[in-house]
Amino acid sequence: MLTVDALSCARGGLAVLHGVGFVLNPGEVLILRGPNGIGKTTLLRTVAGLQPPVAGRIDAPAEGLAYAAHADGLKAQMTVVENLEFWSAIFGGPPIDEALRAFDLVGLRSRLAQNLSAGQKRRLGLARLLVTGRPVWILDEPTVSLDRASVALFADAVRAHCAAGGSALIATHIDLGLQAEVLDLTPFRAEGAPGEASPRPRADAPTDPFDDEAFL
Amino acid sequence: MLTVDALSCARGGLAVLHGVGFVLNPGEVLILRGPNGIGKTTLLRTVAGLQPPVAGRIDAPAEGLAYAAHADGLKAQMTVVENLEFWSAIFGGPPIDEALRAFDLVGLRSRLAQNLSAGQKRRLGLARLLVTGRPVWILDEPTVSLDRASVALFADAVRAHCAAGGSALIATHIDLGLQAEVLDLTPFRAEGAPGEASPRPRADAPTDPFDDEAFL
Amino acid sequence: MSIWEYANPKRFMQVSGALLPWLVGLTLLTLIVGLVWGFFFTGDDYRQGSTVKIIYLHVPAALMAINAWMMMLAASLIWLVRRHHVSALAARAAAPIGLTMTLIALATGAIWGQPMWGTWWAWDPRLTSFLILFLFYLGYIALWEAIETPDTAADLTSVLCIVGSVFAVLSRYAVNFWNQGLHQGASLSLDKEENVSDVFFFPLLVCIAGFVLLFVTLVFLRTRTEIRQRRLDALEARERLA
Amino acid sequence: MIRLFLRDLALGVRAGGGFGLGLAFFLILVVLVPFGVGPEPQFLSRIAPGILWVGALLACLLSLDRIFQLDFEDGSLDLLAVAPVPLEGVTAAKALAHWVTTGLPLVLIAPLLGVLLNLPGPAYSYMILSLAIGTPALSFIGAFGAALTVGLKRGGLLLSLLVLPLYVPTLIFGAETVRRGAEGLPVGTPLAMLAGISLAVVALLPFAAAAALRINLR
Amino acid sequence: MIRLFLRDLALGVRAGGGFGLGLAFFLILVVLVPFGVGPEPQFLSRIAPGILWVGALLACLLSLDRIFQLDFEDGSLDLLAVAPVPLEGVTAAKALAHWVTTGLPLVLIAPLLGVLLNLPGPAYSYMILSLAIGTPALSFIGAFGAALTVGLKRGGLLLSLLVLPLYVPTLIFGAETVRRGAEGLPVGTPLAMLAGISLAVVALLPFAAAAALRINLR
Ligand code: HEM
Ligand SMILES: Nc1ncnc2c1ncn2[C@@H]1O[C@H](COP(=O)(O)OP(=O)(O)OP(=O)(O)O)[C@@H](O)[C@H]1O
Ligand SMILES: Nc1ncnc2c1ncn2[C@@H]1O[C@H](COP(=O)(O)OP(=O)(O)OP(=O)(O)O)[C@@H](O)[C@H]1O
Ligand SMILES: [Mg+2]
Ligand SMILES: [Mg+2]
Repeated sequence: MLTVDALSCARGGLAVLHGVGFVLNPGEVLILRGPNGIGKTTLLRTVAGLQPPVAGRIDAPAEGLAYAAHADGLKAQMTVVENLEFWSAIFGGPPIDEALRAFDLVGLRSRLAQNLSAGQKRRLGLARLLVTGRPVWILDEPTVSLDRASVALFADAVRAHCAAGGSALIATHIDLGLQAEVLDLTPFRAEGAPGEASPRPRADAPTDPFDDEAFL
Repeated sequence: MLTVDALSCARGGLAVLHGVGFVLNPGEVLILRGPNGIGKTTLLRTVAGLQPPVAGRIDAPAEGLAYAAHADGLKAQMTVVENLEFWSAIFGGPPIDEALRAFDLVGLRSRLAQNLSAGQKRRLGLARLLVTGRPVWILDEPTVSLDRASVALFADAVRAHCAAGGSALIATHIDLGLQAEVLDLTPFRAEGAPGEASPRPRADAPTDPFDDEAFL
Repeated sequence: MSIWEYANPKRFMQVSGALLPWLVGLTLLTLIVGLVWGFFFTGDDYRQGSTVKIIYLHVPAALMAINAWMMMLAASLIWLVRRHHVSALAARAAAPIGLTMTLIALATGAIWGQPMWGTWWAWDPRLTSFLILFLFYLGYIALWEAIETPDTAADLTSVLCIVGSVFAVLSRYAVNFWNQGLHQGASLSLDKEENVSDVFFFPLLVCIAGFVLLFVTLVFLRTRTEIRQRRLDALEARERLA
Repeated sequence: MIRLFLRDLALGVRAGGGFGLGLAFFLILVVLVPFGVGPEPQFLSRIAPGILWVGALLACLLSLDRIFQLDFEDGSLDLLAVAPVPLEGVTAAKALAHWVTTGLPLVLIAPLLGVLLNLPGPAYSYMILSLAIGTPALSFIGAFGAALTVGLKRGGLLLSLLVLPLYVPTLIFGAETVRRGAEGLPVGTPLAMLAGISLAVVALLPFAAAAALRINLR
Repeated sequence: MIRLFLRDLALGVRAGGGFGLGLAFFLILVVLVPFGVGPEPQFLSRIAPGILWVGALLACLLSLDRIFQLDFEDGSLDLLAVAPVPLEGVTAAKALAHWVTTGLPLVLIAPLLGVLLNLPGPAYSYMILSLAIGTPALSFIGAFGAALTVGLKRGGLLLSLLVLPLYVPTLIFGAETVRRGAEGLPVGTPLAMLAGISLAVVALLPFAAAAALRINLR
C-alpha cells in the first residue's frame, strides 16, 4: 500500500534522516518512534508529499493519503459541523455523522471551533480523518492533549479503519494500546545531523571532487 | 504558599468550575486531572491572574507565580539563548546557563526557535520557568510532544524546584512519575456546564427576581 | 431604595415594559403634531422657499446624533465604574440609533445643500466633523459585533467610547481650524438676536421634543431586545452544552 | 472548489473582516485625503479619480494577507495541498472569494464616495466600469503576492512591497479611463488595456500562485 | 522594559517587517499617486504635503497589527501580563519600538520623497519637523487600537477602522503645518497643537492600551 525505500530527507537544507525504508500493508499500523528532533515530522511531511525527498523512493497510491499534523487545520470562526463538512466536501468523502459519533463530538456540533478546549480541538482534528475517506493515514503525534478516554476513542477509530482495509503511519511518544509494528528511527539519523556526536568529514575535503556536500 | 478557596471560574461567559479549593505548600506538587474540557486551562488562567474569578478567593504571593501554557511564548526569529535571556531580564531571574543545561539545550544554543522540532520548542518553553526565579509554577500540559527522556528531564527539574522550596500546580493527562497529590476536577463541574446532564432552572424563571442569570 | 435598582435587568424589564406603551403614544403624538405643524401650517421662507421645511428633520436628527453619543459615553462610564449590565446594553442599543440619526442628518443636509449651496457636499467644519462622528459610530458598532464574549465586548467598547469622545472633540476643534465653513452657526440659543423667526421656531421645538422622545423610546425598546437576546444566548449555550 | 469559495466567503463575512470593513477603510481613506490636501472643491474634483483608484488599491492590499496566511497558520493549507483538488483551483477560488468580499463592495460604494470628492458628473459611470473591470486583477495579483509571502511571519509589509509595483499598470489604465471619461475624451484604449490585463491575470496568475505555494509549503 | 524595547526593535528588524519595508511602502505609495492623479508638477506640488502625510499615516497603519498580535498568538503577552513589569510600561515600550522601526525612518526619508512630488522649497524643513513631532502620536494611538483588537483573528481592517478617525486631528495639524510652511504663513498654532497632541497621547494612551490588553487577555 505504501512502500518507502532508502529515503533520505532534509529540513532547513540539512539532512536529517538517511536510508529509511519500510512497507505498510493494508490493515497494518506502523508506529514511528525516536527522540525529540530525530526527524519524525520531517519524514511524515516527505511521505505525505509536502516536501521532496533528498534521495530514495516513496510508492504511495495516488490520492490515497490523509495527513494530520501538529496543527489541526480548523477554522476558529466555523462550527464543528461546518469544519467537518468542508473537509468532507473537499475530499468527496463520506458524510460526517459517523465521524462525529466516533470522536464523541455530537454534543459539540454547533460550537465554534475557537470555543473548544485543547483536547476537544484535537478530537475534531482527528474526526477530519474519517471524512476524508482515504485509506492511508499519516499522523504526527495525534494524541497530544487528549485524556485517556479520548486516546481510547482514537485507538478504536484506528482499529476500525484497519479492519476496513486501511492503514496508518503514526509518530508518537506514548503507548496507544494498538497492535502495531514499531519502527525506531534512531539508527537512521543522518551523519552530522543535529545532535549527532561524531562530526562527518569536513566540508572542505570531500572525497569526490565533483560532489560538493554544501549542495546536497 | 498558594491557597484557593471556593473558586468558581467561567469561560466565554459560562460557568465552568464551581467551588474548587486547595492549598499548595512549599515543596509540594499538585496535579490537576480531569477529562478534556472540564476546565483545567480555565482554572489555571484564573489562578495565574489572567482572568478574574467569578467567585471565591485566591491567595497567592505577590509576584510569585510563573505560568506556562499551551503556547510557549517563543519568538521564532530569536535564538534559543536570546529567548531565554529576554525572559530572564524581564523577570530579573537567575542566569540562563543552568536552565539550558537542565533541559539539554546547550547544543541548540544558537538555533533560531523556528528551526526547533516540536519537542525541542517545548523544552525551551519549560526552560523559561527556571529563569523566572518564581517559587510557584503553574503548568498547563507541560509534557505535550516530549519524548520519555525529556519527560524525565522535566520531572527532575520539578523535583529540584520543590527541593529548593518551590511548588508546582500541573494540569496533565499523563503520569509524570512525580510524588504528588492529585486533585480530580470532575466533582467541581459547574451545574449546567459542558457535559452536565441535568440542566439548571430556566433563565426566565429565576428564583430571585433580582438575580438575572444571563448576566453572571 | 437607590436609583441603581433599575440597573437590575429584571427590574428594568418590569419598569420599561410598563412605561413603553405610554412612551410610544407620546412620541407618536409629538412627532405627528410637530411635523404636520411644520410642514403644512407654516409659510415658506422668503429666501429659501419650501426647502426650509427640511429643518424639521435635519436639526432634531443632528441634535440627537450628538446627544446619543453623549448618552453612550455616560452609559459606558456607569458600566466601567458600577458594572451594571443594563447600562452596557443600553450603550450598545443606542449606537445604531445614533448612527441612523447621523445618517438622517447627513442625508437631509445633503438634500438641503443642493438648492442652498449648489452642492451636495462641502468640506465644511460642521459637516466634516459629522462625517467623523459617523465613522466613530461605525467603529464602535463594528467592535461590538467583532467580540464574542459579552462582558469583554462591553469593557472594550466602553474604553473606545471614552477615548473616542476625547478625540471627537479634538477633531471638531481641528476641523474648525482647518477650514472656515458655509454652515449656519447655532441659531437656537435663546439669548441671540438673530433667532429663527417664531413661525419656524415653535414647531421646530416640538419636533426636537419628538425626536428626543423617539430616541428614548427606541433605546428602551432596543435595550429590552438586547436583554432578551442575552438571555436567549445564555439559554442556547446551556442547551447545547447539556 | 465551490465549497472552498463558499467557505472563504463565509469566513470573510464572519471573521470580523467582511464586507463592511473593506468598505469602511475605503471610506475613511477618501475622507482623510481632503484633510491632507485641503478642502477646495475644484481641486478635489481633479484628483478624485486618482484618489478613488489608489484607495481601492489600498483597501484591497490591506486584506490580502488574509487570503492564505490564516490557512497556513492553522495547517489547512497543508491539508488542502494533499487534498484531491488542484492547488491552482484553490488559489483561484480564494482570489475570487477575496474579490467578492473586498473588490465588489468597493465598486458598489465608489459612486457615493465620488460625491464626497466632487467627482465630475460624467465620470461616475466610468468610475464604476473601470473598478468593476480592474478590481478582479487586483485580487488575483494580490493572491499571487500572498502566496509568495505566506511562510513569513507577518509578511504584511513585504507583501505590499511586492504587490504594489505589480499593481501599477492596472492603476494607470484604471485612473486614466476615469480621467478621460471625466473630460469627455474617448476611453476605448485604456479600458481595453484594463480588460486585457484583468483577463490575462485571472487566467494565468493562479498557476504562478500555486507554484509559489508549493514551494512555500515544503 | 528596556529589554522589551530592544527585543521589539530586534524583531522588527529581523522579522522581515523592519526599517526597510516601512520605507519601501511609503516610497511606493508616493510613486503611485502621480500615476493616479496625473503628472503635472505645479499640481503635484500642491497636493504633496497632504499626500506625504497620508502616506506616512498609512505606512504606520499597515504595521500596527504587529505590535501585539504576534505576542498574543505565541503566548508571550500572557507571560508579560504576569511578569513583574507594569503592563502600561509594556505598551509604551512596544509603541516606542514601533515608532523607531516605522515612524523614524519615514521622517528621515520624507525629504527625498518630497523631491518626487515637487514639494515647494520652504516646506522641507516643516515637513521633517511636523513628521518628527507627529509620528510618535501615530504609533501610540495605533498601539491603543492594536490593544483593542488583539484578541480578534486578523482584526487588521477593524483596527484601521478604529484608528483612522483617531488619526484625524494629527493629520490635520500636521498637513496644515506643512501647507502653511510652503506658503510662507506662520505655522506656530498648528505646530503647537501637534506637539500638544503628541505629548498628551504619549503620556495618557499607554494606560488606556494597558486596560484594553488586560480585558482582552482574560
Ligand atoms: C450634509 C450636510 C449637513 C450636515 C452634516 C449638517 C449638520 C448639522 C448639524 C450637526 C447641526 C446641529 C448643530 C447643533 O445644533 O449643534 C445642524 C443644524 C442646522 N443645519 Fe445643518 N448640516 C448639513 C447641511 C445643512 C444645509 C445645507 C443647511 C441649509 C442651509 C443646513 C442648515 C442647518 C440649520 C439652519 C441648522 C440649525 C442651526 C442651529 O440652530 O443650531 N444644514 N446641521
Ligand atoms: N533550519 C534548520 N537548521 C538546522 N536544523 C534544523 C532546521 N530546521 C529543523 N532542524 C532540525 O531538524 C530536526 C528534525 O525536526 P523534526 O521536526 O522532524 O523532529 P521530530 O522528530 O518531529 O521531533 P519532535 O518529536 O520534537 O516533534 C530537529 O532536530 C530540528 O532541530
Ligand atoms: N464561548 C464558549 N461557550 C461555551 N463553552 C465554552 C466556550 N469557551 C470554552 N467553552 C468550554 O469551556 C470548557 C473549559 O475549557 P478548558 O479549555 O478550560 O478545558 P480543559 O480542561 O483545559 O480541556 P483540555 O484538557 O482539552 O485542554 C470546555 O468544555 C469548552 O468547550
Ligand atoms: Mg514533530
Ligand atoms: Mg486545556
